[in-house]
Amino acid sequence: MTALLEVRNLTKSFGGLKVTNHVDLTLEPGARMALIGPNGAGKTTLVNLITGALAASGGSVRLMGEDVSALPEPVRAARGLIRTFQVTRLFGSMTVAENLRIGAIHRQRRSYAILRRTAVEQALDEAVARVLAQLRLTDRADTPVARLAYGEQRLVELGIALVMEPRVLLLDEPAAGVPQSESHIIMDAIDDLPEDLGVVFIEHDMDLVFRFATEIVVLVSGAVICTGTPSEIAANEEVRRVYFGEAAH
Amino acid sequence: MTSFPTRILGDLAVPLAGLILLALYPSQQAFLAQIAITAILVLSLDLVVGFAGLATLGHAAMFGAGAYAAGLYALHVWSEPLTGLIAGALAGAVVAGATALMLMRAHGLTFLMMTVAISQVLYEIVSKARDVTGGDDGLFGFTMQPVLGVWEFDFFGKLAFWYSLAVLWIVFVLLRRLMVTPFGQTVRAIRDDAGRVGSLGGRVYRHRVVVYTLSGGIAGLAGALSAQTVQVVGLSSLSVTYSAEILVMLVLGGTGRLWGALVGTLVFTVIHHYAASIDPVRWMLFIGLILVVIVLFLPGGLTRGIALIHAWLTGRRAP
Amino acid sequence: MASLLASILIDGFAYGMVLFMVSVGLTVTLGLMRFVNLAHGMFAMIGGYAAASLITMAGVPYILALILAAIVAGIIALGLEISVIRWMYGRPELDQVLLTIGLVFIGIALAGMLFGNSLVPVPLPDMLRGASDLGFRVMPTQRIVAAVVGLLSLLAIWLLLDRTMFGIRLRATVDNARAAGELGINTRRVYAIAFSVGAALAGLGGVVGAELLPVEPYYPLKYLVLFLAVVAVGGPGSVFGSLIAALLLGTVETAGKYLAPGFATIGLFVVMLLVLSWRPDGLFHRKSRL
Amino acid sequence: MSFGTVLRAGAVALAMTAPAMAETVKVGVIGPFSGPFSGSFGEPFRQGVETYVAMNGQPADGIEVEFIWRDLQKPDPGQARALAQELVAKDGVQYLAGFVFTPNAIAAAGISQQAKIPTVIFNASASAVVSQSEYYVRTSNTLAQVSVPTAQDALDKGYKTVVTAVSDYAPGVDAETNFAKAFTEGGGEVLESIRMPLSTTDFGPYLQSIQLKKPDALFVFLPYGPPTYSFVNAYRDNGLDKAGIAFVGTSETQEVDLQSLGDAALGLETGYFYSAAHESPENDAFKAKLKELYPNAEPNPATVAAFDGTHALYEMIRATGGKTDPDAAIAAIKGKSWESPRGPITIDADTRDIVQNVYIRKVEKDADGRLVNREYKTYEAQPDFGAQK
Repeated sequence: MTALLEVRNLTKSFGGLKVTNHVDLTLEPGARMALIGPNGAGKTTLVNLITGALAASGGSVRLMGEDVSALPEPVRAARGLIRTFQVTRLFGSMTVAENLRIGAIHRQRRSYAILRRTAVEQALDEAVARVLAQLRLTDRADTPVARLAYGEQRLVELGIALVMEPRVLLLDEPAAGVPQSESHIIMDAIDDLPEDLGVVFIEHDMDLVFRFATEIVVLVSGAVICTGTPSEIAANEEVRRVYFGEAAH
Repeated sequence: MTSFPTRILGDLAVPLAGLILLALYPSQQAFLAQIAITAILVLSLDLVVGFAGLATLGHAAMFGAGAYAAGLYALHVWSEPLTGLIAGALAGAVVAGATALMLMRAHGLTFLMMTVAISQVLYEIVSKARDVTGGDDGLFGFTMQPVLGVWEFDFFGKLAFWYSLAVLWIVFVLLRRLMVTPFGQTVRAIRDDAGRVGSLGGRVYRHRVVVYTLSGGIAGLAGALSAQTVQVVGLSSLSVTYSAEILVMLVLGGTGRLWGALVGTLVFTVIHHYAASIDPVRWMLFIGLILVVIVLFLPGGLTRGIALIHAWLTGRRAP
Repeated sequence: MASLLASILIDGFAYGMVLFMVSVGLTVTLGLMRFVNLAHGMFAMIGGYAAASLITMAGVPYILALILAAIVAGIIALGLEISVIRWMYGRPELDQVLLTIGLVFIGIALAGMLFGNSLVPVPLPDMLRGASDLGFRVMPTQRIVAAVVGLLSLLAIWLLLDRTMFGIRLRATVDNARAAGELGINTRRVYAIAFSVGAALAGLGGVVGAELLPVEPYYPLKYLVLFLAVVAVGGPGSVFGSLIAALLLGTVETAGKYLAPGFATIGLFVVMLLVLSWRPDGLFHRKSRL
Repeated sequence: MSFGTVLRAGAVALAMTAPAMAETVKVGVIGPFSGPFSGSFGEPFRQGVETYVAMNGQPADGIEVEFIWRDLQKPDPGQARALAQELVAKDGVQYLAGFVFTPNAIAAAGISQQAKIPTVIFNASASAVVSQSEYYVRTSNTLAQVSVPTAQDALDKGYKTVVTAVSDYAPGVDAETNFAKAFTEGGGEVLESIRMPLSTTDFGPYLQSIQLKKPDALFVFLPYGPPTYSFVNAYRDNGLDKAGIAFVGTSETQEVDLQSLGDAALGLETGYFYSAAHESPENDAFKAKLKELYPNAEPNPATVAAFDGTHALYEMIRATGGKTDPDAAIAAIKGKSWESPRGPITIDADTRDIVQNVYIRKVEKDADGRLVNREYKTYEAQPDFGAQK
């Protein structure tokens, strides 16, 4: 069985500064990989390198066995490598349903379709309706996203990614800024994702990490210092020292 | 989203407005034809500025290209008007498409300056090609056959008015449809957040090139209409000043709504018409003040203002 | 042949220095405040009108009028910054473009009402009139003055940025406005002063460049493209870039006039298009240095 | 610009609603009354018309003329046509007048021709303009008309070689080709013809390369305002005068710019159709009335073109008794001659274009220290040489 995502030796430097340092990752189908590390460890940069938003200085990214290192971001996305953003990036002039439809349009490669109104494209509607129901946003469908509470906006942020039916999903702090009372909706939604999907998520809340992750990668100063199951990581001396020690303050 | 009757009513708005204007200004049909033609051009500008989010000062390049193409076509090929419109639209689309390949990677000031440079280069070329284009004496000497072989162009602009209104109507209805198709929504999404669309597999550059080319085609169509109804094409149709003027109209009405383009063109042209006959000197001061006031206090233009008043009257929050 | 080349370089340099002086303030506002100011040429025009009025009506000597004109332009700019422009920082480019076009229209209308629609000459003292002999050719004395004033302003800008507290604050704000604010730098004041100083330089350029770019109400619109071209090609925010771009564009246009007279304008725009396609952020994109 | 005119026009309009005692003839004037060309054309047009009306009253007893002003800032054929159509259809004008730019005049020609509206062109100077409508009459000039005698004068002065430097636009090209043709036919040689982009303001390089060619004279055509100002200064500052390269121009020293050119203009010689210093009782009366109405106005070629254009309108109105009879009106003006402030002029019976003297003038200081174009040589009754080709 080929891995969903294989990152080998991925490196990025700005001038002389190595912000990502020979990173290796392997994501199997069904894996829920948490990417943790102190602020400035280069977690978001790593996500940007994997998706192609940033050009890597070296190393390779393979998606379902194929080398995508030379492909631009949209092509990688079209092959099922989808991410969300730490700071919500919604289409601010549109409603919730319209936001999701943008995802569906691209998933179904309809972005040049001009013959019919989006609203009457049934396949698009079904995909959107499914995700709306999954995130319990159905009654918000026609609300402009600018008027949603922040927690709901994070849900839409996730929804846009889900409607893309990703094979690999990269979530950059999906619950950041969401009140505790609502964060479970987001994490439940992640939990409900199809089995064969691989997920990488950046998260600071250790409770969430240990509850959901099947695998944890610890990133410090752009380099992976340790990879393992939650229990292995919890027991790792170096991680405790570098990361949890710091986090305990 | 909108109910069926509302949509149809919206589609009928252009001919209705045309009839009302005709009743108000029965003996100024050449003026009304000018408004309709300018409205088509401003609609095409709204595609670039309002829907694709790119501030341009070079849109007149495509209008002028269409006008010269239609004029030359009538002069040398065939003076049939409808195929002339197609020639004009093609010329606009070709100029837009070719320059879009270069333009759509730029943004901000660089984009703005490149649009200016392109229209200046085109202006200089047309100005220099005096033997073909007439230079700054203008391109003239062509006459048009009757539209569809039936309706003759008359010097009072009666046909010009109906002809331009019909084209405006078709363009408006088609653009309204386009904006709610997947393509139209993708373009809007790119304006809202191009990077996000890229992360979803969207090809931002290609969509921009397509929408810019389409917009150029419509601008060229407007130029062709202008050439056919006026039967003279002037260099000023290519000028940066004209680009700035239509931008002012669009902003006055409100960007990103097709209504805004129509309202802005109408209000600007009518006010200009009166201001120019009452006190032309202070017209520039007035238009400057209007711009400053709109940008500072009513971003979104007149249609936004109307929406706010409507929302206030109906007790809802404005969109 | 050699004298032709020398002529191109000399005339291009003098022309470029005038462009530089008028444009350099614009590059600071664009790079620093990210403010697309299409009304920048207005300050050059204000400088020109101020100097012309001072000389013809009050009999002020040329050099003094030059300095006073710069001050007038700076003060008017400061007033505009505080009352209107300040609110436009961070607004979309389109809004900035439109607001400043609006200001240009107002400026044109007011200038027309106050000074008439014909051009207003800035009288030169006899000493600066006529031609100076360079040996192989003559050169308008006035052009030498423009180049010298341009070099002096370049020196002054360098001193201001490099040797004064204000320069340090300005550079810190350019690097990172938020961090500068947290360090206790009053970024609002830095913006206002930078805007005003830029306008004063434009005013200076308006006066010494008045033989090249005559002062009249449509000045801000007519030469706008030229000034913006300098900034875009140089790279918004880069003073050095503006200098190079001004000299480049000045020399390109001058060379065109000597070698292919009818095509000088096309040449200018083609060079601009090529540079911008090659480097969309200009020749010297500001990273951390001003 | 006078608000009085607007009020007066309004008063006339009000008077019209009362039972009409007098026949009112409406004239639509289209020109740049705002914008960059208002100083050199729009304002002079208005001053010329109003000066004529103030000096001559109404054309005849019982006929009142009402002028309707329409602003058209720039060359914009579509707008020109719309304005002309509106003036004819809505305002019911019997005559049109004005037109600075050739494309505008050509766009309105269709209306003039089809609706039979006699139209007096106050400026638009391409040769082709007047032939576009059988109802067009011109009281300004063409470039050929002034540049051919200017070339003859250059030959008479003994210049053997010239370089021509003109702004690269239609009037400039007209001036260049007609000058060059007349100059070479007369045995002179044109060393180089330079067309300078219209937006150019730095003329130094052109003048430097002209200097290298060492011609006897430099023939120039530039639009009014900033380009002329920069060019004349550059001509002095680059030392061409000292190098013995004579300045040969046409409209460069016209009165609207002359004072702002300053001493740099002293001694420049040009050939043109009107000088404010023209010595005649007609010109003195015209200047006195203009001064009375507009103390700050300069008597300018454009002012005189509008002044004479108004005379042409009056002739046509008188001939038809204020009634709408375009063919009679145009027949009445064909072949008419009169003494204008510029000198004797005639409307050619065939071409409907103006035939007039072209004067060779030199810029001097008058008794008050103001710059004037002093006429010293006259080429009489020059036609439009461009139309004769």
